[in-house]
Amino acid sequence: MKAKVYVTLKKSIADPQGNAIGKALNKIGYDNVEDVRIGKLIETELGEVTKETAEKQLKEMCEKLLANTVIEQYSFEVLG
Amino acid sequence: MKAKVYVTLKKSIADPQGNAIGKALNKIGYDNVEDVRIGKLIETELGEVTKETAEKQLKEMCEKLLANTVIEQYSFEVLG
Amino acid sequence: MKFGIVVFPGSNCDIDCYHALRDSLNQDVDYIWHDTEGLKEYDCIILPGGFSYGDYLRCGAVAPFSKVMDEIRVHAEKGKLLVGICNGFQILTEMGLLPGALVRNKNLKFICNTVPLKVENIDTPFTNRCDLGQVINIPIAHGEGNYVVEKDELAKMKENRQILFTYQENPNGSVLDIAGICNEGKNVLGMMPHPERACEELLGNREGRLVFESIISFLEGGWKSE
Amino acid sequence: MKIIDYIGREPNLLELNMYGVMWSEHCSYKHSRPLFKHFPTSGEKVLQGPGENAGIVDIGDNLAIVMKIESHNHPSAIEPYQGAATGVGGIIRDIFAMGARPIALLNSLRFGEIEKYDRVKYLLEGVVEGIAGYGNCIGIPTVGGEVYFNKSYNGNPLVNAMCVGVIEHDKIHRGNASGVGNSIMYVGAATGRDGIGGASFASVELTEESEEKRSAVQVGDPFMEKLLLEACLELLDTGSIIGIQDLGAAGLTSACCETATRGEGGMEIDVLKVPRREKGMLPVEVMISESQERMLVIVEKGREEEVEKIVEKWGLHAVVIGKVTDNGRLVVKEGDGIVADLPAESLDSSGAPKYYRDYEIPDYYREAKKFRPEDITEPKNYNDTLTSLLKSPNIASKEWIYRQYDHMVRTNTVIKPGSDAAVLRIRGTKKAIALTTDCNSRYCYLDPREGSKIAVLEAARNIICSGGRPLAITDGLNFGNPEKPDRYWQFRESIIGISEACRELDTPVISGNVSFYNETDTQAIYPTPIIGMVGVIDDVEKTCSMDFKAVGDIILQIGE
Ligand SMILES: Nc1ncnc2c1ncn2[C@@H]1O[C@H](COP(=O)(O)OP(=O)(O)O)[C@@H](O)[C@H]1O
Repeated sequence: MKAKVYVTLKKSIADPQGNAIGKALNKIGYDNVEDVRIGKLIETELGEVTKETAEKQLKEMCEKLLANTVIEQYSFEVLG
Repeated sequence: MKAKVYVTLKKSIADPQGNAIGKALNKIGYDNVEDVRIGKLIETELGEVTKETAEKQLKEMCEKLLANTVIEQYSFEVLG
Repeated sequence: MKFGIVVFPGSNCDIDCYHALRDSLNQDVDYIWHDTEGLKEYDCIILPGGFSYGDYLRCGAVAPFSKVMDEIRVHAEKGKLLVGICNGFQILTEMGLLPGALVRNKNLKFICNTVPLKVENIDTPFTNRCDLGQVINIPIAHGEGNYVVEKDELAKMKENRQILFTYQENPNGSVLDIAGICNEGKNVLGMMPHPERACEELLGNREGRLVFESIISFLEGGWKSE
Repeated sequence: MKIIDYIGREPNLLELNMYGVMWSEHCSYKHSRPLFKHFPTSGEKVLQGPGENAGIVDIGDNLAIVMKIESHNHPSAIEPYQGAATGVGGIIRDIFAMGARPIALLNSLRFGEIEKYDRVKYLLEGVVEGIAGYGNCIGIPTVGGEVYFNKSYNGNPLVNAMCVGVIEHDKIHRGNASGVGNSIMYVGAATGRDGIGGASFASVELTEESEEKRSAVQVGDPFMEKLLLEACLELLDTGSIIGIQDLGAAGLTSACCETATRGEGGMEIDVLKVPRREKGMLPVEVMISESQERMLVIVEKGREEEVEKIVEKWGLHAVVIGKVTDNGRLVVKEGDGIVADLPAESLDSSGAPKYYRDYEIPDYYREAKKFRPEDITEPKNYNDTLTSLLKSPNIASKEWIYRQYDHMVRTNTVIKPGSDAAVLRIRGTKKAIALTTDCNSRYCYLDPREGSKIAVLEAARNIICSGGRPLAITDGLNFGNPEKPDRYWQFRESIIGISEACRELDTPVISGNVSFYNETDTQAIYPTPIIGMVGVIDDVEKTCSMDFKAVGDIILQIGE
């Protein structure tokens, strides 16, 4: 079972890297770019498990390790 | 116009970070996890542009700045 | 009095802490391997700097799952002293033993330099040998030392006087120039600067000793909390 | 000699590829070896000269310094961060393969015109971040280096990394595979298809699928290397290790044939036992992959389990992939079938063909010789001249670079970057060492022989100013295409210059590296023989840094 996990910074947390890239994009001519936020895309192969198990595991893995919920939020997608 | 850009390492490129996290997941009890690859999710607001312009810009921005095409590949999605 | 220094795969400053405590401050000190079960009694445990588990995903993200860490949590919950320096600070926030989190430096670069810190609270086991407002010069060496925390939490920390050290010239973008904090119980310290790098004249700086001397005098009973 | 003379038959494609990578310039030094005889390489203090993973020089008290410099120019030009990072990783492995604990890193960088090209800025930033990323993570302080900008490097940046370690005399290990029946063990990262694809690689044998998966770019994993480093040093302490060798350029092929040749025996390995990152790899891919963070360990028969245990403690695996034989052959098997069978020595640099090239004095040199300082018109305004000098990227402060390197970790750095040479104390003794890298390549261009002498002498002055006595050098020779007579002349002159200066100072050459073909269609780089020098300071209290200390102190100029 393949899955994708998306981890992004909470709105209230500043994103220096995103800001820097936003500015760099403005500088090279894309002045319409207003906001850039950088998150993580984690692709994983969960082996032979059911969709339910996969979803349960992904939620736990996010809470425990993949995201730091003090500053980040997460979502995921099981691809089958 | 909002958009999401996904930047991931090319298949042939080793991903030490993904490996290490995969091992950590195994260690904390998810032995079924076989493979982890870590990429970037870039969320951006492009202001008032048409979908065509957005797509054209995103492609250029990926080639120029957002992805390092020597080792990374990218895809994107315009969300409207 | 006994100090313990936890060694994770990827710890780099374990040795520096060991030498500072043993050679410069004449203390009894052990290394504690991350995989240890049955932790001995220590008066003060240090989580040293470095790149535990490569600091992959997030700095300090994997270390909390090391075998010894459950017992270290218990050690802290008993009110005993626990110090996280640099990567150790990151680990303590990841474990929820300290509030907030540490993110990329504002300039997005690793910074290695000696910087002036202001001591903001001297009524703690970690700062009692300092003067209030005293400025001490301590090395920093980190890529992710930019302290962030939610507003309400920050207000609580201020109220409780949990902010112990601030930067005189903010190098990394930390909120309120924060360089080091403690928990509500004032027995857990996290700081990005490296006091263990500033303990001997040969290296040109002894100002880091103040932190360790404070701990020692607290443990000797020479100082009591409020 | 030709391959056919060595093996008495037509080589198969695997064998051909093994010769291809081993006889490449990078591995065999076929153009440079004949000139190395000029170098002074021995001396009372030299415990190991060139030819091993790194050189070793005695500093007394049963201690010695292990050092080497290595280039990673081409990889850094393609992917600056990873190119520089893996360069650092590779040189660190060379040091701990000798049994030494690495204690310091230095580097020497050359880039094109930074004011003109964004690409140069991008390369510089990426390279510096890559060096920082690897060195900081593994916890070895980067204590010095140099960086220089010139248009000759526009198409060819240079990234040379140097590592220095300390070792006790009786702990010195060499990359030997001896003792029939001893086990060949593989430790570290799994083998992938990285780093396959050099010019010497005959791709005929590859399927289309594997072609698509191959990648010339290697990614460094400093965390893995830190574990590998600690595991290897612990292994060496057990006395169960006969030899140890890192898998660098030309991967397993090179490590196997070098250890076998040094051990004066042979070796038999099974590619199926080699841990792999990807499915379906061909024997040839396994044999020449340049995946990072891998070591070959030759273990006393019967002690394999002990080795496995220690390696596992560090979260890694050790597997037996073969054994030492006594027939002088390198035999590669895939399961039961033999896929390559060659005389080990023939692959090694001693077996590779050697080229004595023609050289020719270039015209520019004759032109330059005509220059007379009197011909320069005196500047009208010295203030303007001074400000424009200070603005030059070659003279401006390099602080923004070394700020990114953790130069204090391990708390031995007594004199930090920003002075003439870095000084590190040797814990447990009163001693310290001074380290520097130097080379003014403009001088080397104008007169390769004199310029190279100047580079050695500058390094020595930097050591002396810090309180040290120069002991030995490692050299990173970066040049253009040696097949062109004028470039070969530069190379030859440079070696003669280095040799002369080293003889005069009694600082033998104990290790080094050659990087040729640093040129594009339009131009070659300036000849750039980088000198990495170590000096010893008997009393660590007696060092000297560059800065002015107090108002009223007297300033003297010494020399001519
Ligand atoms: N690439 C680099 N990496 C690390 N340190 C560097 C680098 N470039 C310069 N430095 C440090 O900056 C200081 C000044 O360097 P440089 O301008 O080359 O001085 P000098 O001309 O006196 O040799 C030295 O201490 C040197 O080690």
